[in-house]
This record gives sequence, C-alpha cells and structure tokens, in this order.
Amino acid sequence: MDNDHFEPTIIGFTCNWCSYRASDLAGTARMKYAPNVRLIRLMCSGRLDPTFVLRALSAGADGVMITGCHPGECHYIEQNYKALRRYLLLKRVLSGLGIEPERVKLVWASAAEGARFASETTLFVEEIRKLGPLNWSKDSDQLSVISDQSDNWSLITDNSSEEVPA
Amino acid sequence: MTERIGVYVCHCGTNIAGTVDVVDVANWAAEKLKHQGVVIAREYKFMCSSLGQELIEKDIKELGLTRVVVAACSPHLHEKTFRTAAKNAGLNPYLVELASIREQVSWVHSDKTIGTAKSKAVVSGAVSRVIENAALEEIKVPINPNTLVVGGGIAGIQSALEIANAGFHVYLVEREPSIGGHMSQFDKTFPTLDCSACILTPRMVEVGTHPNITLLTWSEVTNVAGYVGNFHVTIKKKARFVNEELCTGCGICQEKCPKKVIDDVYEAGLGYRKAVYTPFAQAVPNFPVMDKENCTYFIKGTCKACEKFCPTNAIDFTQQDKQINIDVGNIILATGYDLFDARRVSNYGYGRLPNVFTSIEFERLSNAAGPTLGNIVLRDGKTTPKSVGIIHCVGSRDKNFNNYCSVICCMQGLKFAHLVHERTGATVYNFYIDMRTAYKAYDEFYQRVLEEGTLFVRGKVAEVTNAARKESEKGKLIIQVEDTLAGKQRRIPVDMVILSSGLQPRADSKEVGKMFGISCSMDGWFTERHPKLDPVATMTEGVFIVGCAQGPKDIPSSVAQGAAAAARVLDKILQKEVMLEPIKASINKETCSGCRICNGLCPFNAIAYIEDDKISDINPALCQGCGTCVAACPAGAISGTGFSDAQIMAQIDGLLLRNLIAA
Amino acid sequence: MTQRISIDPITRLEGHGKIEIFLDDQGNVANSYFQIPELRGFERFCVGRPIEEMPLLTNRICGVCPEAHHMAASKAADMVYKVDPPRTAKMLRELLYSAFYCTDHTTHFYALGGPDFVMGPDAPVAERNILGVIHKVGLEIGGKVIQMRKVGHTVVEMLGGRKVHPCTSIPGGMTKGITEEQRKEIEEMGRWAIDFAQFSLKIFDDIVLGNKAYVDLILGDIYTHRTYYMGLVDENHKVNFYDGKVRVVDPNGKEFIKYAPKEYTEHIAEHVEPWTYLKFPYLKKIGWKGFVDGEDSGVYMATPLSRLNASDGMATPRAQEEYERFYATLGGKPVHQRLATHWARLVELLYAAERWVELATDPEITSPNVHTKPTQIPTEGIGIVEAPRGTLTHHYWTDERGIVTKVNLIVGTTNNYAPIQMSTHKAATSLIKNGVVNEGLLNMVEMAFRAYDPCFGCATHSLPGQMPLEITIRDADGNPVNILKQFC
Amino acid sequence: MNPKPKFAMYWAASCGGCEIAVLNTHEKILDVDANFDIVFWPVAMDAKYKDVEAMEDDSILLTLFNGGIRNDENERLAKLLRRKSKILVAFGSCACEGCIPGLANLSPVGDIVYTAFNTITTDNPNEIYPRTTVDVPEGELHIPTLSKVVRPLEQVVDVDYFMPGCPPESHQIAAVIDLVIDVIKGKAELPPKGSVIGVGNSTVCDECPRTRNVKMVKEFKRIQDIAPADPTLCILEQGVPCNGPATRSGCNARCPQAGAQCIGCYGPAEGVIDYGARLITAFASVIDANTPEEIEHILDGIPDPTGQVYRFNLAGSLMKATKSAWEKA
Repeated sequence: MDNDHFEPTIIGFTCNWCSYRASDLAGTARMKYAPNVRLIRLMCSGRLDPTFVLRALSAGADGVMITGCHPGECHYIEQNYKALRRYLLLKRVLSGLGIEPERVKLVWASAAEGARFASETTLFVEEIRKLGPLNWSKDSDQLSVISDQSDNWSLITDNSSEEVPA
Repeated sequence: MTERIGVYVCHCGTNIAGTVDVVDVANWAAEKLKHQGVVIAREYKFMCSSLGQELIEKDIKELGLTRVVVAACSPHLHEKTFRTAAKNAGLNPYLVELASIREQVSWVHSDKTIGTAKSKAVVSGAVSRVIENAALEEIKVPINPNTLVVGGGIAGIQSALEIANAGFHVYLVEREPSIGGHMSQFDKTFPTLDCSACILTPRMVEVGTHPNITLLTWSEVTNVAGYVGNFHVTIKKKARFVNEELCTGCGICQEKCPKKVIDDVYEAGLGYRKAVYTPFAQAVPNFPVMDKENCTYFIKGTCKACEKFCPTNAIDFTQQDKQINIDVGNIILATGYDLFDARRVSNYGYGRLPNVFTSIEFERLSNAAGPTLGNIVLRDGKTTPKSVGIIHCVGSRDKNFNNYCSVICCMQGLKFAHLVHERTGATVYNFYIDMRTAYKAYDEFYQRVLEEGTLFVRGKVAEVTNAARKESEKGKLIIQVEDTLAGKQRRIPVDMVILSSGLQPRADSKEVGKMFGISCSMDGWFTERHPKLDPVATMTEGVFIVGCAQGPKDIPSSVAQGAAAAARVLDKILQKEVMLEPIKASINKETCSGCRICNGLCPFNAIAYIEDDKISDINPALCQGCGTCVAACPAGAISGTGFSDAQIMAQIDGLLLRNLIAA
Repeated sequence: MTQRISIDPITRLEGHGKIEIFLDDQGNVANSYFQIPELRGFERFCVGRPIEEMPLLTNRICGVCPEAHHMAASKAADMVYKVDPPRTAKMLRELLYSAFYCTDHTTHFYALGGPDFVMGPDAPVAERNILGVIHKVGLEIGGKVIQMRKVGHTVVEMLGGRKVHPCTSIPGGMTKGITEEQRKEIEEMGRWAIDFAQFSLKIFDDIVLGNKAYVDLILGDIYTHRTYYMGLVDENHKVNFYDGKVRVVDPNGKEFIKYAPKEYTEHIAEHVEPWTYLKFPYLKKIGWKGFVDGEDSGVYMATPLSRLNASDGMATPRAQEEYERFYATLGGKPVHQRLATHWARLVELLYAAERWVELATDPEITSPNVHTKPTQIPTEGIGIVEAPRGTLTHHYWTDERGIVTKVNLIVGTTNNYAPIQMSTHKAATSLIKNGVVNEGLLNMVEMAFRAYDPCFGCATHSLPGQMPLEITIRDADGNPVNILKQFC
Repeated sequence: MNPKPKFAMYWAASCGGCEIAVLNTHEKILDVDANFDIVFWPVAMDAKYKDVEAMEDDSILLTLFNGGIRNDENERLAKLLRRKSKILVAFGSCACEGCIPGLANLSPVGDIVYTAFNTITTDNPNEIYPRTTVDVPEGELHIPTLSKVVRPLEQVVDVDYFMPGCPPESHQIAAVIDLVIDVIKGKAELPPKGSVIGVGNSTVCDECPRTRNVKMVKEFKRIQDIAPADPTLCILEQGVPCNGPATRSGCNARCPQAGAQCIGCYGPAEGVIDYGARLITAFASVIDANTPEEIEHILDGIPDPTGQVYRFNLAGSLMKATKSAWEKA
C-alpha cells in the first residue's frame, strides 16, 4: 500500500496527572493534531504493562505512544523512571521480533505542555506513516488452513534460494 | 451475567456536535455494540445539565442499567458529576466511564467524518472497558487531630497559629535554635517598610506561649511512617546543653562566655556571637544553645564559665540528643529556601572584592539591631559609601544557574535602594533585566524610589571589577554593563555593590521530599497537587507545602499559603475521617512467590515483605494507586482496582474495534 | 505399469518417516526410498542465542539422549572460549554421561531390542514390548530394568540437576560439584549397575547365544553390510564416549582415518536428496557413491557395533573380557552383521557401568573446583561425543560477545541414515521377487531397522524415538491389498 | 466388569523427552497399564492409526498430546485425536506454548530449510531442497508440508487441560495419573476445563530455597561469569537473568537448586497473558539506573533479550512469531 494514503491506527497511553491533562489542555486550546491516536488513561506511566503494547500491536495497531511526566516530575515521585526502564527493554525485545522499535515511542509531556503533546502526536503519526502498516492481526489471524500452507510451501523453496546471504 | 449498558453522547452545544455526528455515534453504538450489552444509546444537548443527569438516573432505574458510558468531555471535568448521578440512582459510581470526545476529538480535529469515526472508536473502547469495571467503595481513614508543622519561618508560624487558635494541637519543629526564619534577619519589609522585627516578634512570642503548640527548636524530623490521619513521626531534639526547665533566658551565660565566634548564620558572617548563644535578642524560645564545636570546655575540658555564673544551674554539659516520637494526622512542610550563593557568579566578584555585599549581608548592615547598628558602611566598618550599585537577578533567570525568577529580588533591590538613599544619601544605581513589581502597592513603591532619584540601568551586568582604566575609577568597583535602553556599554564606578541574589530550594529538599513521600520539580521545589487549583496540597494525602518550600514567594504570599494549608488541615480534622480513592493495588497471597521484585518499586513504602510467609503485602492506606507494582509483578499476582489489566486490555480491543470482530 | 509398495510407519499421518518401494514390471524392486518428513531447524534458530545456552537448547533436539547434546554443546562452548575445565568438572560430566549410557542402552535392549529375543520373534506383536517382557518374566527382570533406569536417572539428576534435559554443564565446567554423601550413593548405584550389566549379558548368553536359531539369524547375510565404521577412541584406541579422537576403520578393520574433533570438516560431508528432510553423511575422502557398501563407498556406520569395530578394545577390565569374547564368538574383527549390535550394546553397557564406578571413586571427584572462568574472546568451537546412536558433532561460530552466528550439527542417527536405507533396500529386494511379497518381509525389515536403534528425534532434530512400522502393499492402482504392522 | 477406559499418548513435533519423563515415573507405568487400556502410544507399543480412526468419537478417555504443530500432518492428527478423545491434555511445553522448537518462529520457514541445507558440511552444489512432491524415475514421492509457524496445540484444536514443563516433572505426572485414576474410581473430581495441571499455583521463586532481598542490579552477568554461583543467594541478585520470578512453579526450582538460572520451561503463571512481558518488567524493575544511557548500558548485559524472555513461549505469546515469519511464505 502507498504509505501516503495509509492512515495509521495508534494506541496512546497517558499519565492521569501530566500527559492526559496536556491532551485536555491541547483540547481546551483548540490545537489541531493528527486524529490517528486513540488514548487510554493510566494513573501513571509506571502502570504501563508491556502486555498492553504487545496486545495493541498484535490486535491491529500500527504503533503505540506512551506518555508520562518529565523525569524528576513524576506525581508518584519516581515511577516514570520504571516506565523508562521497561520501555527500553521492551524496544529491544520488539526489534528481536522484527518490529521496528520506532513503532513504540515514549514521550514526556507535563500538564502544561498541550502544544508539545499535539505536535509530538502529529510527528509520531508521520513517523508511523513512513514505516507503513504493521498488519499483525491480519497475518496471525489466518493460520491453520492446511491448503494455504501447501501453497506457501512452494513459495518457501523459491524464496529461500533468493535469500542467499551475501 | 451480561451487563445492561447505557451510552450517552453529549452535544456539548456545538462544542462536540460541531465536529462529531453525535446522532450517528449514538445509533452506531446502539446497533454495533448491542452484543456487548448496550441496551440504550442516547444523545443530548448537555449531558452535564441537571436534565441530562436526570436522563441517566431515569434509565438506570427504569431500564435497570448496570453500566453507564458518557461520551462527553474530559473525566477531569465531569467524571464526578456523572458518578454522583449514578450514585443517586443507586448504581455504584465506579461503574460509570467517561469517553472524552470533546478534548480528545471535537476540539482537536476539524473533519466531521474523521471526528465521528474516532468518536465511535473511543465509545467502543469505553464500552468494552466499563464491562470490566468493578463496583468500588471509598476507603475511610480516621484522622488524628494533632498536626506537625516543619519549619518555623513566617509561613510555618502562620499555619501553626491558625490551627492552634482553632483549638487543635500543633507540633512545630525548627532546625535552628529559634523560630523566625529569614524574616527575622530583615530590617524593613517591602513595600510598606514596616520594621520586620516589630511585626514578626509578636507572632513568635504567641507561638512560644501558645498552650496548643509544642515548640521543638534545635530539632529535626528523622523519620516519617504511616499515612494520612495516622502519621508516626520521629524527631531528633539536639542537645542544647541548657536545661530548658531551669533556664530563665537571663543571658548571663552569654555575657560571661569568653569565646567569641563569627556568626555565619544570623549575622551572615558580619558579626560575632558567643559559644553559648541565642541567635538574636527576640529569639523564641530564648534559651541559649551551646555550640559544641567552639565551646572551650568541650575543646579543652576546662572553663565552664557559663556553669559557674548561671543563677539557676541550667547549664548541663552532659545533655544528650533526644529522640521524640509523635503521632499526627496531617503534616505541613514550611521548610523555606536557601539563599543563592553569590560566589558562583564569579564575575561579580563576591568573596574576592571586599565591598561586594550579598542581600542578606546588606539586610544585617541596615538592621538597627545588626553588627553596625544600622550604619551602612563598607567592609572597613567605617567608610560610608558615596555611590552604590544594586544588581538584580543574581543567579536567577540565568541558564547557568537558575532559570526561574526568584520573585522577591526586584522589590528587595528597590528596598535596598531606598534604605541606602535614606541612610547615606549616596548615589544609587539599580541594574535590572526587567522590573517586576506586581501585587498591591509594589509599583507605587517603585515610583517612589524613582522619585527619590535612584538611577535605573536596564541591562544584565557583565562584570564587577576593581581594575581601573582611568583616574576616576581608581579605588572603586567598576560595573561593566550594556545599557539596553541607551544601547551602549557603560562602566559605572561605585564604592559598594549589593547583589540582589535569588532564592533556591533547600540543599536537602530531595531527601526531605522522599522522607515525606512527596516529589520535587526539576528545580527542586516541592510539587503541589495542582499548580492552580490545589497549590498547597501534595500527591500524598495529608502532607501540605507552604511558603518558599513550594517556590519563591514574598512574605504576604507565604503567610497566605500558611493560612490556606491550615484551613485544609482543619477541614480534614473536623471531618474526623478522610475518604481515600479506592484505586489501590493488592497482592494475591496464593500466587505471590515472594520474589521481592516489587519491593524496590514503591516510593510510598506501601509494599512490605513478610518474612514468615515469604510473600509481599501491600498496605492499602499507604498505596497511592500508581499501579507500577501491578505492571511489574512477574507472577501476575498483583492486581489494581480502577485500572485493572482486564479493563485496559478490553479498552485496547475496543479502541481497535476488535470487539466488533468478536461479534 | 509400476507397482508401488509403501512401507510406512503408521506414523505416515504423524509425519514420522516412511519407506517407498517401487517394483518394476516384473514385480521386482526397482528402487526404494526411506523418507524423513520433518525438520525443526535448530541450525537456524540457535543463531542469535548466547553460546552458554547451546547445552540447554540443543538438549531439546532429543529427549531420548539430551545428555549427549548437553555434553557435545558444552565441549564446543569450552572451545569457543578456549577454556579448559578443571579435571573434576570433566569427570563429573563423564560420570553423568556414563550413568545416562547405562539407562539408554538398558531401555533399548529391554524395551526395544530385547522383546524379540525374550518373547521370541514369533510372539504376538502386541506383547512385544517392555510391558510384555514384564508380564512374561515378571518383575524379576522388569523390576531390575526399572531399577536400572531409576538409578541411572537418579545420578543424571544429581549431577545434571534434572532427570531429562540436564542444566549444569556450562562453558568452563559445571555449575556445582558433589558432596561426599552423594559420591557414596553414586558409587553404590554404580556397583549395582555393573551387576546389572553382567546379568544382562548372561540373559543374552542364555536366550540368544544358547539358541542356534537366533545365532543363525544374527549371522544371516541379510543383515550384513561391509561398510566403514566410526567411533570415538582414547589415546590407547579404547572406546570412549565422552572424549578423544574419531577413528574410522575400513571394511577390513584397518584404520582409515583418525581425526581430532576440530578436523571433522575435512573428513565428513553430507549428501542431499530432494525427497527427504534428512541428509546423508559420508566420508569425504571417498565421496558419495550412492547407497552402496564396500570400500569404494563413502557410507559408514556409527553404532555400538561400529564403535567396537573402530577400537582396539575397552578401557575397563570386565568389558575388555566381553569385548574379546564378542569377537572370538563372531569370528574376528570387523563384525559386519548388524544384529550383533545388540550384543555390542551390552558390552558397552558393562563398560559404562565400570567407568561410572571408576569415576565415582576418583579422589578428586568431590573437589569444589568445578569451573574455570572463561577469559578469552569467544570465537569458534567444536564438540564431539559418542551418542548411543552414533558420533555426535556440534560446531558453533560466535561473535565477540559469544552470540552464536552459525551452527552445524551432525547427529547420532544421521550417520546411519544411508546404512538404514541400504538395509531396508536389501531386505526388500531379497524378499520381494516377481511381485510376490514374502510375509517375512515386515519382520526382516523391522529387525534390520531396529538394530540401528534409529532415533530420528536426533536425526533431523525432528523425529522422536523409535518408529512403529507398517507396510502397505498396494496394487497398481494404489489400493491397499495387504497391510502388515509391527512395532519396531 | 466394564472394560478399562482407553488411554492414548502421542507426539507431534517433539523430542521424545515427554515420553521419557512418563517412563521415569517408573512403577507408575504399571498403574497406567493396570487401570487403562492403552490404545495408542507410539513409543511404547504397537500403534494402529487405522484403529484410532475407526474408534467412535470421544471413545478415548484420556489423550496426552505432546509436541508442537510443525506440519500439516501434526495438525491432522491433532484434529483426529481431539475428535476421538474425551479429555485432551496439551502435555509438555511444546504442546502448551511451542517450547524451544517454537524459536523457529523467529525466522521464515524458508530460511530454516535454506540454513539446514547449506551448512559447512553439506554437499549441495545444485541448491537442492526437499519438496513436498518430488518426481523420481519410478514415480512421485511425498513428504509433509512444514507450516509457516510452529503452533501450540491450543491454536489448532480445543484443549481440555494444560500440563507444562520441558518435560513435565515425573512426580507431577505421577500425581496427575493418580488423580485421573481416582476420578475413574469416582474418588475425585476433575479440575475445571482449561486448567493448568501438574503445577504449583505460584512461580519458581516460591519453591526456590535461595534467600531473596530487595533487588538492585547494576550489571547483568552470564552464568559462566559467576559460576559456581553463591549457593544461598538469589541468582537474579547475583546478576544472572533468571526466569524464575515469572515461571510457573511445580518443578521444585530444579535448575536454581543445581546452581543454574531458571530458563522458563514451565511457562507463565496462572492467568498471565504474555510470559515475555512479565519478564520484561521483572528484569527492568531490578535495573538500578535512571538515565537512558545507564539503563541501555545495563541492558547490554542481556545479549539476547527476545530469546531470553520468549525462550519457551514464543509460539504461545501474543506476537507468536517475528514479522518476517508472517510476511515471507
């Protein structure tokens, strides 16, 4: 598909105290930004369980945006650091699964940074648009039709000869 | 059982309806989410209006709704409104979800098709989620009526008196030998120029004598346990070596003490005190303290002059630090600020050029009770300056030091200008970046100083030097500055330079914050619960912040905050018990393996490891509901109410419209 | 019009290997194919994993002989780090391995090979299994067999941490040592194992060698192939399972080559056929000449029999005696009759038990010095051990962090793929004449087959355990006219 | 007396370790033999596929199915045995979550075939690869089709119970056998459908005798860096990523007790949706650093993060396989 006409679907996780308020602020200030992100409010970025990200990606999202308070400004003192540690390891695991780590992004945004929230969102949507669709659910949904696999098989041998590593 | 869900889509006038086809959204929900249990989906002009709320209450009663989704504005605005409505109709308030299609959709997108489509997804997410919501009850905690105030500056004094006067007990803890804080060092206060001591002393005395106030000076809080309503606080009362029961504060010991010590704290290094001393005449309490490091007896083992002459045998060289444990229901932190160390701006020469003074030094110089009895003179102690330069924003609004504005420096600078002019008639220059004289009667004071003939140069001073270039500069301090109004470089020779240095957080604010379970901004000031709507409360229930601990401010604002926090505390005390949000984490004892990975994660010390059972456990009263441990438990043994895995996973599926595929 | 016969494990529909026999117009065998229909791809997905995980991951190639993979991979990992484990660590590994050998050979002889002899080749199929054996001779043997497997696995668990898929062998040695108490226990069990091994040889004497019919069966031409024989030997050319050099003797028993593990690529190559997922190893120096035996064919065998053929004897006294008796009875080295493998297996069983006690009584076995910390930059390593079913080779290349970048595995049974194909082919051709299919076909093929104790769990790291066998004979239209089945 | 209930055990793409584990219950085998009519068990006895097909549906009381679904034939037999069995147990890690062979899902199946037939010792100048249908002079030969990805049993058929472990510990197998026998005799009830059986209800740490403290890791290490490990202290606290905290209990913490880290063969704990995610947060939680640079530096100590957290569970995880495995083929 031509990526310019591809509209990414993105799940966004926000912290109740900063980034969610930032998005409220962006709203109150009528700032316009890309409509592709659908938000989920958590109490803290520290609540972000990697399972949520994996679920989103495997269920059809093309990208996931995680937002939290700036380092040192966590409303729960230091939990955003724990989110950061998790996020960095999660990215490594994702790239091991062949998923561009850029599909998951951590953005710090304080309650006052409505503009930043809006611009970061738009920016991220463009980054995902460039990466193209992930299509995970489509692929993993159709698995067990035996005849398919037989067809695939002929492909496999063909592919494999093309895939001679230089 | 399958839920019976009602979906209510709000027009919010045209706020939402302008960019979202609310009718379409409602119909879509009624049809496409039927299989999930949506039995009714309505749209209405203003859901938050009493009529809108009645609509919901009516449906709950008549249609037997078990869940409610309101697609309207941000939950931060009306979540409470609709939850209360549900409650009135007999539905547990936590079975209501808000889908924000205003802040999240209509206000930030322009295309109606897109807006409508996204709204459907948001509603679908909320419906999937609300099915997983659990009925929750708020948690009641009894309140201990005693209060701890930390810091005896003007803000802390204000809080303490307000609460004590209302008839409740207060423990006021002060690190220094006396209460009074920075204000007690000042001579005059802007803009009214009334004598600082004259207005402060009565308040200090009132504290010292108040039956409802236990005053603990020369003391520090060392540990805080417990939670709102039930804090257990440990305080270290440092040895004074003076028996407070016996001491009358007559002062003979200070008179007789042979050891003179430079007073770096109160006199800012300009004056002397004895080894046994009260920091200043009006000190409260007026018992002296013995300075162990400098006392001849402690050093040499002989002297005891004070002991010999003390008429009441109050001197006690054997005294030890004491640990005091108290229980309080609320805590007010009024720990104040540190003065910016002017030495750091080396090009201003403080510490190198004798006649460069800091603001606090000048406060002592100008103070009638100060080392010079109020005579404004150069370091030599006699020469009166003929020309004085006052530099604003020292260490403030400067990338190299502090980005923030210290708020008080402009008015302080003006005050200094006035005092110099009044007492010496010298020529005064004020060097400023911007003149900030907000608040009542401040700008009038600015005008007055202008009229007094003080010269104002707009520009950030580049350098203060004693390297004379011409005869007229010899023996003077030359101030190198770009006059941004005249647009030219100036070299202005003066006899004395005063640095109006800024305020900064206490050096130990991070540790103190951690001890009380509250956070600091990147600058190091304590973070309030909400910058506008909740400025004195913190994220930790029952812990409040007032005065400069929360950020730079002047005396009136500090006093106002002191009173405000007192009001908040009294409100809690009078309620006798507080309601805590039931958003909490809990550990399943069956599945917890005791791996202890969660133990290091809770900054509120809510998680404890139980050695006997080899498992971890969470104290719900300490838990603040951030959910970090829930996300972290490798065994999936920790669950969180309000934001459970099931709720969030369902919302993800809903937002991605997986719930439709399932149908 | 060609007639096709599928000799097909009932596992045809399970994907566990099958034999296709084509007859020409005269109804004689035109050709036969033994196919392995699965592949799990360890060579691919071990890439990217840390080298220290190879002993853990490659365990899962085969649950029948995970210990073999555990050892081969650890030895390769040692070499990757150029680290030499302490003597005690090596002894602990070999001790674990010897105990495993006892259980594995026991399982095969009693559960798989034994039934033919104990129950008699003509016993009803359903009874020709371990339970049948126990039912017949009762717990007298059954109990002993179970006991042997028990003590063997107890030692494996003590040293390896787990009964199946051990976890204690790591680059540089072992994760832990043993206490004196454990040592005593192990020694005791070892002594019991020696008695058991001798008891088993006694049974073989009584039931097999005592019965002319069986002896003729063993010596029958149908089970004879003159191939090369491969086995791991120590510096004295005695059989060794854990360490040493690979020695290959020609069909006349003359040493053909002897190489150190790191030289294996100069001597072994693998032939590919498009109709099977398994490769056919052969001797490089001679080359691939197809499925034929003799000196001019690169086909070799790697089994208990070949190990005895390739060595000059056993390193322990009792086993040495049995070794000599073995060749005395069967007319000198090398022995080409595949069925003799069962006997050779028992000789190895005795050696393993003796070695077990030897190691358990070494004064250094309880030393706490069980690991040498790797300090060198990891690069490349090869580890070879003798798996019960053939010489096992693991070869890894890693980056400087010790992450595997390339893998090569030549696994026990694979060595015997060509011989098995040949044996089945031979059985078929000799028993199918002019379209007449001899009823004995199944039995013959089955026994030829089982002598190799083929473990295709190892083979392409795909097929587990032994293979039940079914022969379907179809007419020209492919309709089954006869189905014969047997567990093998 | 009425006939003994029928028992079957089958392996798909597995290593045979599950069978050995069952044999390792030693005398228990005789109980099985005494209480069941063993109708189908390739490793231990003559197995008649046709008879299985001929059986009435649901006529086998208990089938232990081990091995993952690697090709179309595995899948067909899974479906057949599901039809014939009243109780179908996903037995062992392969059937439960894909196990080590599931790591094949890290690459396209084509790469797997390609790699296997281009090793250093493979003599393959003409780029020959196995094909499902091959013409030989005498006729046509067939071998099964490898599927795109390895799948646990549950992704192919409905599963009644799950018994994890690589292999399941023999004492757990014995316990389950006893239970089933008691059920037959009416002395016990079956657990609810979908239960994980033969396991503990917590994770490996619960059974691990090592002492544990609040964990703060400045540097991750590898087992050969610390061996022999302090025998009394938590392995993770010694710096080695141990999967114990997230791995289902039931094995008596075998590997940690043997001085090695848990590698996770018992799979996720009760109710856990994605095993890897649990380990990601477990390891991240013990990292003692706050700046991205420091954290990344510490994470470099886990050289194969994806393999580390999905070693046994990839095929059963939310993502199931790598992107390329879906796209190619």
